Amino acid sequence: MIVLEGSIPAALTSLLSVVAGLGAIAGALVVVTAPRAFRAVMGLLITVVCLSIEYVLLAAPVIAFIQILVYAGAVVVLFLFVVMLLDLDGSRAESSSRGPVRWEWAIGGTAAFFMIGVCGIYYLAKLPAPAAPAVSEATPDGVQAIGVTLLRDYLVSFEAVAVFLLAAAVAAIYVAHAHGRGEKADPAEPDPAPEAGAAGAAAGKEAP
Amino acid sequence: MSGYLALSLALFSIGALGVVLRRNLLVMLISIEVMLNAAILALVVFSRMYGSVDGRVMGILAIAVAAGEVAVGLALVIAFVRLRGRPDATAMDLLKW
Amino acid sequence: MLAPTFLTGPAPLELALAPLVLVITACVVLAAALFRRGSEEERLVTLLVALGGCAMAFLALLQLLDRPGEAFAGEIQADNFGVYTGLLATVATGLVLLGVLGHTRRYGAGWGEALSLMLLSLAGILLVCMAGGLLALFLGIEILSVAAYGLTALTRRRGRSVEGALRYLILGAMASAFLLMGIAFAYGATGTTSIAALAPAQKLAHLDLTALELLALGFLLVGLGFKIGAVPFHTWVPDAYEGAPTPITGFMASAVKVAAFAAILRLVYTPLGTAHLAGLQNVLGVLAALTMVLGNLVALVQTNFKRMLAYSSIAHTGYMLLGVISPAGGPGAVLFYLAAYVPAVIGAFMVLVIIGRDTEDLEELGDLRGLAREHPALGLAMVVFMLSFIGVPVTGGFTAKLAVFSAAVDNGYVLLAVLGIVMSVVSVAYYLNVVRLMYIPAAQRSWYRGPARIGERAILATAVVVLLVLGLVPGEVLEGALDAARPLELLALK
Amino acid sequence: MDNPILFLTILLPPFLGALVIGLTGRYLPRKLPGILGCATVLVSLAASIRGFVDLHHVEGALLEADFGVWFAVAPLTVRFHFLLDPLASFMTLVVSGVGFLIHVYSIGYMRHEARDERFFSFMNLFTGTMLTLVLAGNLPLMFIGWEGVGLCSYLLIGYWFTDGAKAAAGIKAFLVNRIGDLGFLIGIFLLVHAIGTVDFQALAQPALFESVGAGLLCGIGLCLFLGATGKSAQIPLYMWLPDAMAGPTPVSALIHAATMVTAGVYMVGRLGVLFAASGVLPIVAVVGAATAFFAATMALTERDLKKVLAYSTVSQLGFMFLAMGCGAYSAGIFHVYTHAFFKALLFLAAGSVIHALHGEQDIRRMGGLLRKLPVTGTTFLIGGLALAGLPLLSGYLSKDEILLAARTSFVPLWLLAELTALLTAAYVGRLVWLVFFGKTRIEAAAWAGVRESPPVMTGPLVVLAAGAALAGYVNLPHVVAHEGAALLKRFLAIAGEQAITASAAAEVAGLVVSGLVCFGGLALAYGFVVRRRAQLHARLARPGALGRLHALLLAKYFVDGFCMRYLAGGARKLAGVVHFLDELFVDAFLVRGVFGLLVRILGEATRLLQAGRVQAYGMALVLGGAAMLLYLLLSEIPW
Repeated sequence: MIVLEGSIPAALTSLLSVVAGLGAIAGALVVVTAPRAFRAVMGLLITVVCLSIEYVLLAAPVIAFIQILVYAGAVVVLFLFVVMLLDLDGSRAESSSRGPVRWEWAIGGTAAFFMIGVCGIYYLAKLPAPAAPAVSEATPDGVQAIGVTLLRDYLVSFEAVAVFLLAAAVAAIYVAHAHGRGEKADPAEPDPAPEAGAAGAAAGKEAP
Repeated sequence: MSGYLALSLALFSIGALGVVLRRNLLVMLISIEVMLNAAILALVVFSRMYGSVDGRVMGILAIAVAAGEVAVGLALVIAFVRLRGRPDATAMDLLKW
Repeated sequence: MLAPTFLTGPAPLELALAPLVLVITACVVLAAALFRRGSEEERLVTLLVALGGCAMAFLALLQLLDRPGEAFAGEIQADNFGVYTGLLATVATGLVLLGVLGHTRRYGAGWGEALSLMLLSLAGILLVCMAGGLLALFLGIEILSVAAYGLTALTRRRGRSVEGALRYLILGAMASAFLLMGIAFAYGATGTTSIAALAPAQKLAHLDLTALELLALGFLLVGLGFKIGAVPFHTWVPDAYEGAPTPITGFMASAVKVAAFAAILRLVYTPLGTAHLAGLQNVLGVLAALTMVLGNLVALVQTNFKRMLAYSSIAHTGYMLLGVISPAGGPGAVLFYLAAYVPAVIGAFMVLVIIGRDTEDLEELGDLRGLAREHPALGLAMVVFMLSFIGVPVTGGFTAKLAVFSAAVDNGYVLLAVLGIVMSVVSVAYYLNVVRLMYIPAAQRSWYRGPARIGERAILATAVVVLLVLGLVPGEVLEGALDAARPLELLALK
Repeated sequence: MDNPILFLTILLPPFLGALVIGLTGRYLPRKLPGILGCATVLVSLAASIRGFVDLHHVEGALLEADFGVWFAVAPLTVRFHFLLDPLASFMTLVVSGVGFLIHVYSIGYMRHEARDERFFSFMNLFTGTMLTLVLAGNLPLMFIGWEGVGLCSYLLIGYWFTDGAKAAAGIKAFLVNRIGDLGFLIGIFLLVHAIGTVDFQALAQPALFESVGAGLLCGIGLCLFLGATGKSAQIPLYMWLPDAMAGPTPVSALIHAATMVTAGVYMVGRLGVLFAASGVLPIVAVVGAATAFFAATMALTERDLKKVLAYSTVSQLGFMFLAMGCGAYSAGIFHVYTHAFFKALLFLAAGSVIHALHGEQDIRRMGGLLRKLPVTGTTFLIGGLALAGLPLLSGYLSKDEILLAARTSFVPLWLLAELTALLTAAYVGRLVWLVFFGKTRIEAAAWAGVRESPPVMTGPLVVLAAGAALAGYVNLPHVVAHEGAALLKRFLAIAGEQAITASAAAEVAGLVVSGLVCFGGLALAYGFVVRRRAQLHARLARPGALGRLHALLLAKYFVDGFCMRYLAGGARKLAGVVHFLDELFVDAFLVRGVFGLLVRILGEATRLLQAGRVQAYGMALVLGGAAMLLYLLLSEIPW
């Protein structure tokens, strides 16, 4: 809509895409490394925004728009809301990020995963160039084209998303609801406090 | 195109790393969001590759799914914190082998 | 020439009728629960409404048997495979609902939400079973998963319940990401989102998408392997099964499992999957071996009945995976296996539900001590379920194992079949331990009192009868299952 | 000829009885479950006799019934097809006949149990499944019966579930049996794979096996034989049977002596052509002879009345397999038949003794009981002598046939078998003496209270004793009754049987040697058990650990005579080794070792992963995905 492919110089496009890509990765790294949940949310926000820039460069401005709308507008806010609700940042930052899985293992494993995938894409697959401009322009990424496809070819999926959101809403509201009628805390459960303490002690023992 | 796919895979891997590494349940959920975003990016990339709208439509619907999932996840975290006091994965210790 | 087929073929809406009915029923139940959730009578009424919804969905599906059709731009694919699995899941859900008929008091909080989530989940399952497009399949899985997360946390005041749900959700969402990534790559490799048309692209001189195809299959296998509970993606199963309220566990072990296997069969037996069938078979074969071994061995040391059944369910996933990798006769055998597994697992969980009717959840193995002496009918039913799990002749479990293993042998997986048989020998130990415990005399204090409710009798009797029928005269069902899966096999054998 | 009614009358009554008794037994009058149980088996017996008679009038001596398709998994179609040929008919008679007597006996034996309806229900169920096994027309159908009898055995061994050890014995029996069944199942699969049929009638055609590879055929034979060793308690799967004695004595008599344990022998006979073609018969023979010998040595030193009989059963089953392995199928079945009489008799009589002594099973605390229990004692004596092979009793005739077969096929096996026969007579002599003769070692108060069992228990004993004495005369050796000889063998006419030819002199020599061996064994027993009884008594009277005393006792035998030293000491050692293996393998290795290790590993893993296992699980997802991707890419991309 605003930025259509080809209306800006190719070099600038690729530069922008590289920058946005690096930004997205940086945001994701912030998520992983941030000591506090609040910063992790901000990292997600960076990633989301950078990705939407990529979408625009990929000639998909509608999805970029929706991405900003849903993620920046709803998901991130929701996360922030929960962070505030649980008052995490003020009282306790994650004391040690060292979880049960060692750093080396986790990084090694995910890196191996990434390398395998990238090798597959770079060295083994010969991908086609982006569809010839003729095709690309013949299906302008207007709201109309998407809308028509959505409601013609993906009608069932569209309805299914509605059902999904209904189910998610029911589940979320029910689970997060504080005071159910006729409910009482399960007496069979152990008292949370000592349990948590024991777990913390166990975790502490493992750390060194 | 390969570059975008590599970016997608990188985001996916970093997201997975976040889930594996972090103990804070909220951060784990955020990391999952990163993973889902990576998948959506792949959809858009392939949509561009084929010049068809299908991938973009799938992406839009997938964004909705991701949002729904995170809502349920946050609700569960809230319920969990009510019971156990902190959103920490190490506090999940009632269910054992 | 077109006219007759058009007239006899189902109308588009007819194909989507069953999920539609379920969604509408779910909304009605939800609305009713929002405004009135007081008395037990009202809960009973909503339950009956939900059961009615299930029954209508069942009939709507039954209509479609042997009348294959597709609609909505191919997103709904009502072939016999989909209808068969859909019917199975619907029956399973109906049985679970029937089982809680007498339990309006126990599961007071969240009654309406639970019912509507279950119905929505079933709608998602039906969508999975009858999906003709990748997106519909994904959304079906997401619907059933998100409903399952909610259902697992149904007793939101219980730490185990919430914890199980949270673990389930974190891993499940991760698996969903894998699945979505796989779908993206599948779309990238083939340029289509229709499952039937999911074929490798033509190889051109400057173009090779094989790596994309393989990446797609890899990601899909992680996502689907998670949903069916195959080792090493099984880890959510015991936690979610133990954490969830027992009827919900029964639902997850039956209907959700059916959907997961429907999905994996659908995706393995596409042109894309069969193009790389050898690789898939190797990978899934290894998973099957791991799954059978780990499931059975870990089940041996469990003390919690639900957790034991969870590991046993993992083991059964392993057996069924043998069918998945055997193109000749395997998919049909898996369908039949599901048909024989579902009544037994629902029955086993329902026995647990029934004995804990008046009290807290009874779920330790020790809680079964002396049960058969106090309630012979319950004990007998449980014995039948356990024997069917073991695969003792005359029960459906035997025929099912025979079908799966002989399909595996037929396809050259002799060693895996032998491993499966060996592992089912190992499984004897923990299944019979249940039987043994039930016959030990003990003064149990907290079982239900009074006569069994009508719904409980109905469900246990149905399960036992179905198992015996499948063991003694499996002919019709077996044929039906094999026929339903034949198109898949043809695809692979071509 | 089709005759579904006959099959229904044989098969249905026990099942119906089991159902009715099991469901309504609690509401029936006290004695009715037992009477019902007997009645249903009686109906089966009558129908079996009818079938036996009918066979003589039928062309081809074959009755069959087809109740439709069970299941069809390509390429296999399995039908509910039953057949009654002479072999099956004969087994049916044994099962329902001996079964009926044991049911009657059980009425008396179980009358002190508070609720016996479960017992009779299971017993009826067992009879029904055993008859299914016998009458099955194809392997999967036989497998129904095969599993069914195993299940009933499990249920009945663990009948007194109160006792943890007894319940464990039940599970052990079922588990070991399942290992055998595993072989059976794999054998069936391979058979389907190789030949494509599982019908017994089709499998009786030797031509069928000509096109199959020798290795595959041998594998099939071995797998099926593994199944047989499981059910029939042969090496290496014999260890469950002694433990199975934890069940009520009628169960031991019916299941663990007369019927179920012979199912393996029956299966080999059923598949005679297959076994002959597969070339595993020598293995069968060796396993049989070895089992017979080892079990006999163990029976020598066993102190539990029922366990002596259990080892003896294992040993006799070994004899049967020896016969089968020599291709003398009818000789094996003949021994099944005579053994059913005398071993059922021995168990029931032992049950009567235990009943009279209120549960005492240690033979060192018996003695002199013949005076108090004349009927039981006499019948036990007859049964014991038949087992020992006293000339002219049934055991003598059937065992002689086996020895003859062994001698004509492989002499070393024959020698081992004769040695085993000697040991058999020896342990029988020891047992009979310690229980029924000499001065009693029972306390005076208890001694005064010993009463003979009621007629409902002694009646069956008398009938069985008559059987044990006379049952052998259906199959006289050729040299004795030229024209009327080997009636049974000619009647059975098992397919695949190998003809055994021996000169008249050889036959006579065999008969004489058998008789001598029996007397020799009894003499040994007399020499070393009776003559030394005083010392034995003196030793046992002292306080202290009985085990150590017994070991001392054995040490004395070492000094006393070279022969007994060899026999008893060696046997003790062998028994020790076998027990050790049993302990090591089953208890230590399987139960404590593997499971224990597993538990420990899991415990460790739990400790390691307790905090935040979710992450570890997520890691599994990533690593598993990476491994799968790597494999797929490596295997599918042409490099």
